[in-house]
Amino acid sequence: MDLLEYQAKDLFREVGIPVLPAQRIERPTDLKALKIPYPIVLKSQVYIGERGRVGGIRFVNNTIDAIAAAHSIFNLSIVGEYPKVLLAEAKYDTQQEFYLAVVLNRSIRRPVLLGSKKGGIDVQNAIDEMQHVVVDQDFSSFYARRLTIKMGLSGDLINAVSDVVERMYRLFIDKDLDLVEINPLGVNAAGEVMALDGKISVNDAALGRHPALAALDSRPRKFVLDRLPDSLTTIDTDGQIAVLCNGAALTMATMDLVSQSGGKLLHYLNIGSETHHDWQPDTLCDRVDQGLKMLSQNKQVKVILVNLVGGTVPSDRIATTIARFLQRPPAPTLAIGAHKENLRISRGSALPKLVVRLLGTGMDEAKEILAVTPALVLDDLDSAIAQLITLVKRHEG
Amino acid sequence: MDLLEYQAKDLFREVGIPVLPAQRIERPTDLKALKIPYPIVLKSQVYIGERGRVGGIRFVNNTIDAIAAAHSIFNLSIVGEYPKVLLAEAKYDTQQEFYLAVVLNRSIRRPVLLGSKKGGIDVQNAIDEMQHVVVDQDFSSFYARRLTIKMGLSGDLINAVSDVVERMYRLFIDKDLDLVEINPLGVNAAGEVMALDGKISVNDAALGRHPALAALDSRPRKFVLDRLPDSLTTIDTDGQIAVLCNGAALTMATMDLVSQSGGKLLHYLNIGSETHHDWQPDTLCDRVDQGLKMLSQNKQVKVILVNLVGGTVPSDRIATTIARFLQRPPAPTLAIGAHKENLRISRGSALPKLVVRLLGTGMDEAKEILAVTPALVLDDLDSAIAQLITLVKRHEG
Amino acid sequence: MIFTPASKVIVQGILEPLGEVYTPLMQNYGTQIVAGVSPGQGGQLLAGIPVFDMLEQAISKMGAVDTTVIFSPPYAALDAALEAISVGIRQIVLISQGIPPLDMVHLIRKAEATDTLIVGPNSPGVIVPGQMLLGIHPPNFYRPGSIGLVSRNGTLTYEVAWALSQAGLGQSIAVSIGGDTILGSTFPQWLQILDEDPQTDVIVLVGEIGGDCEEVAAHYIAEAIDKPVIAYVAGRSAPRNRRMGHAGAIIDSQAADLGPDLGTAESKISAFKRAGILVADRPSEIPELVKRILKTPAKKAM
Amino acid sequence: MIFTPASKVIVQGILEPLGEVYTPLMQNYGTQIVAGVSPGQGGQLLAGIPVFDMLEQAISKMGAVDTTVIFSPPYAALDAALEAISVGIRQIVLISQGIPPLDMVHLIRKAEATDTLIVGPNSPGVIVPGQMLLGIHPPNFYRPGSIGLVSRNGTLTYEVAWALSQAGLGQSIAVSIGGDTILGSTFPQWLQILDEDPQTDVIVLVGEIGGDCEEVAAHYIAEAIDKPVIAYVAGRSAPRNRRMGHAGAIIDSQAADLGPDLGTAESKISAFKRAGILVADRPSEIPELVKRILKTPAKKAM
Repeated sequence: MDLLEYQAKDLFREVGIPVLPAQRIERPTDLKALKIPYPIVLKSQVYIGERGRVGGIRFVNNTIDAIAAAHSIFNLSIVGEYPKVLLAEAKYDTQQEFYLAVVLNRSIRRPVLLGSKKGGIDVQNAIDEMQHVVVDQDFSSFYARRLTIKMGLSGDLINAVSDVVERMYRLFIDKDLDLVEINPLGVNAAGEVMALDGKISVNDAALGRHPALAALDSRPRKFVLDRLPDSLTTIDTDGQIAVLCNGAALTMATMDLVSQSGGKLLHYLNIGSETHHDWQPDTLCDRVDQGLKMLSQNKQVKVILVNLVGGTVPSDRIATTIARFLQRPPAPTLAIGAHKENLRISRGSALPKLVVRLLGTGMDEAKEILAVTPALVLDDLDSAIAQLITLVKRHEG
Repeated sequence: MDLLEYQAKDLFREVGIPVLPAQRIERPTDLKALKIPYPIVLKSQVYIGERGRVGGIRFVNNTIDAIAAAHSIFNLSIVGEYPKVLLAEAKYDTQQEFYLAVVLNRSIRRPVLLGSKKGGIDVQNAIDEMQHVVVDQDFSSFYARRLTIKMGLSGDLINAVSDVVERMYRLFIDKDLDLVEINPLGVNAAGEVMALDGKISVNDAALGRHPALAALDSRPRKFVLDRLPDSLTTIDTDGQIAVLCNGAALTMATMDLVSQSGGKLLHYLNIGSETHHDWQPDTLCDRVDQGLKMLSQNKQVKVILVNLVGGTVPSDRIATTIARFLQRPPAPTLAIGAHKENLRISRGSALPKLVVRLLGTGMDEAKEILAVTPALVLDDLDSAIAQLITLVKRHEG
Repeated sequence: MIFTPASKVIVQGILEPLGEVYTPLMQNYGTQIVAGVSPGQGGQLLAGIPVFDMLEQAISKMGAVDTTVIFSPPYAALDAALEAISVGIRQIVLISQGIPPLDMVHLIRKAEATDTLIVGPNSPGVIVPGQMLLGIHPPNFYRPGSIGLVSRNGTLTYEVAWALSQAGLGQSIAVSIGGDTILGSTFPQWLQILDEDPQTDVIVLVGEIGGDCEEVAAHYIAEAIDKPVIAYVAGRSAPRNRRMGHAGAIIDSQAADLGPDLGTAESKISAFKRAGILVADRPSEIPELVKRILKTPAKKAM
Repeated sequence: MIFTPASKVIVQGILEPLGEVYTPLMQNYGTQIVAGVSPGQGGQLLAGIPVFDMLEQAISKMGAVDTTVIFSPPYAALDAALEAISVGIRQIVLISQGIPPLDMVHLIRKAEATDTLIVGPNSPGVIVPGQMLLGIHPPNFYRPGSIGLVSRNGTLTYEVAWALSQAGLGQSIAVSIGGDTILGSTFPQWLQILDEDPQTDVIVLVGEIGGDCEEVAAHYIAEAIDKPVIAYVAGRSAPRNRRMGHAGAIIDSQAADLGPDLGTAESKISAFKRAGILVADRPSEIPELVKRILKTPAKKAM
């Protein structure tokens, strides 16, 4: 979960990382109660980066200009996103700008401190000079100093910058972050440092133990453990095929086979694996039902390939779930296109065709159950894919 | 540094240890604005334990009784200490009372979890059933569970109590505590737990990195690193001897010799060793001077034994400091007796006799410098003690 | 072999829903489960297996164990694993998904210091077909044999095992290192174990997009593995920067940490091919390639 | 012997006031100080010794070192010691007092895991008379000889050393394990080192009230030490529950952790006497007892 700049800076302030005096602006008139002296900078609070290039950051010298600038930033879409809040911040005279980050490296399975003497807007510059320090054992301040030395800092800047890195690291650990980044860390003529922009990503799996952080983002989650996603991803806008599988890799392998056979995939849905500690056999059947409903709501879906590799749930139970889904009176369906405006409700449209491939126990019973439904049942995956492609071609032809 | 009960409970609340609804009462009339429903308990907030036995804890059912009880508790001295504040707290119906503590064991050099199924006022009961768990590696919850199992708990109480122990441990580590104790931890009929009384000692050496905790106690420190104590300890109220040494063990060894030779010691003063990272040669001379002034302010002190075993500071520098002290015009002196009332100022009284024993470089010069003063200079410690005893006897005789 | 039918096994989180379903299945398959642990629920029985509040109680009553299978909730899994290490258990199978990555970093440091083997998390565990099951692999897809199967996923592993079994190619051992971003053991560790295992003739590695596990494995195989290896990589058609369902399977380049192309299926497949490893295009091709390899004489001398 | 004149030594916190005073004295005494470290002050020189920002810079320029002497401020001492361990230094002398006890617990766990010897904190360090000084012992009180001197204090140790030297009894090595409550090394560790040291004939242990170091030492001497030991304990007349000047010297029984009498001078002296160890009544009696022991044949056979 990503935080907005002002939320990241609130955390910086809490742990003693220097940030500028700042105020949240929820509507342009809030600027009349500004407590920071002018000149100030107004910054659009959006999740997308590079807002500066498109006018999302403005320097202003008085209230009249500030209100005008706020109006225009509130109405400025940044890659489709409008800010709900702006950040009004004091100005800072920097002489140097550094890049600092703490990130978890999945390959070496340790947190890594990153630092570059060339921070700022031009990310490539930062990357070219990026220094890495792996925190291989319990953290201690010397890891942060090691980064500053590798960055080529000397004198008082060693202690000033390593103090910031150390606080970033503590935040990273205490709040279960995937990333904490300061770019740029401004250095003024007196050698004082200031976090001018910041980015924080909280690990999704850990959000449950950080309720205060979880409450910061009210948007629907792209992926939440233990339940189906709120919305479907579109792969090919011309596609007519959807796949429903259990398990991420099985989903990907099935998608690959569809694509390798020339099929155009509109949606995929992974209904999850059995490694949740509170998983129960009912979980799978419930999700098959919900998943089929989700996929068939988009009338562009003509064929659904169900590929389920069973663990403990007998195939006949899954077949029963599918049969019940097919027997239900057709519900109002929704055509979900690329744009909101295209949303329309169409009633009584037919259900998509189902190609079902189940691997598990109780296959004979499963086939019997599905024999009386329009679903096509196949034993092996390659045949199921071939059948799917035939069906789609028949539909197109 | 010890915390008062309400301060300890504020920390408990912060880390999620269950405590009762409570309110600080700074004067009896505060009870008119009480937000907790009656019946309540009023508790004297003093540093001394066992306040319950002497009337420092009262249960009351209405505002009138509460104000009366508060008046009497504010005027009740508990081993010489009057409360500055009371704690008004809701009542709790306990079925069982446990003892829990986390303490640093200096012998095994690890934190130890302590728990007893028999908590409450009778400390001996708690001690008889006390269970220990040494936290030998990085803490994890299982150490806390291990304590609850050793205490003989079962079922839901295992998780409820180990959760409290875990939070106590985190507090212990985060705040550099010497001790965190809950006695009793009340358990009600529903199996819910509640910290009914608590004690916290913060490590003095670590106070510098916990400014918020350091600010909780405005009393003068008994011993503060890097400076002399604010007051002198009286060993024998009949004594006429004071010793001034550098280093704790040297001070104790010198006191032992005085005592073994039949001398009666009034005061001792350890002016500190050279293991402060910011120690400089001037530090020692400054402290010799301040220490001699402190000791000679009590006119009951007839002889001061100065025993300094030198590191880097040449003895002649120390001798010069002593000589200067002896040449200074006599300052007003204070007779510090056992009771405040005996305080009186006497002017122009003579300085105590000095027996000086210095071990270090530059001894010949040191002797020359002190030869012109009333101080008696000796080379070895046993002779210095003998000289001291002779002087005291002469004074008495 | 590290996992033998003589191994004594304990189950932590045995009374969690997943533990209640799978512990009897493991036991039926022949795994010697001597006890279970569920804090606060000690004294119960599950399928005749005694349940304790703490591991040390279980061990003092039932004797030492070699392996623990952990079904504990994700935020309790680190503690369960540390408890196991503290009583001397040196093989830990973590089934649960959703363990915070920094908990795994902590555990891995401890495992390295104590020479403890961790499988998972977010893993179906280990199966030695016909002998023992440590986790949630569906046993009916597996047959005893000489193929060592290593993956980092669940149901696709079962799919591949089934394809092998159908083709008459049984398995010596099958393990999934798990689907999360931070994993207790690595492909090289398991490739080494399979390379040294006398029951294993051919190794099948089932990979997927995200991270650089497969790239590292390809390099390691070229350097250190003598037995033939067949690879398969899922996710050629997966959209970029989309999490496919578990934390491990995402191609990203956060904070300049990975090169822009590292983690894609193309990167992984070309790494295998550069290392001279046969790569199957689809699961059903895996048995074909294994059979082809078994017919040709070993390429590398021992 | 662990500390020899050939040992290469680094000083951390070399530009702290105490470091600036004592580093030149150590160097003059013959200690091979190859470099110093003071973060943010790299590039300077002290008494010809180059100062670096980090240990790893010092080592890459000046070569490996055996020992570090740490004069860093108390809240920076743990980090300095961990930095030393991370670059492979396995002998650490902590001079500064005021290091929080929990920092020491952390350091001790790390030292145990890496087999690192820690002296201190709040200690004058180690002196090998006539050869090398690691800390702040005043060298003029010491003479080379065969008495191993171990204590947990500063100036009283110098006093005893001077008494021994005056009596013609030089010292093989003198060490103070330090005056704080939580110490990096223990009396038994040093008794063992002195027992094995061929230069040492007699061991003098200078104890004091507080804690149970002396009681543990008495037990250990009876069990494991072959060389004769003379003990002295300061604090017979110290008031109870008063801190005498450093954290270690307080008799307390907080939270039922120690028995009520443990930690008193009486408890310690009687522990030594029960273990058959001679106890001096005053510092000046120590040389007398040593001489008496040296005249009698060894009580214990090797």
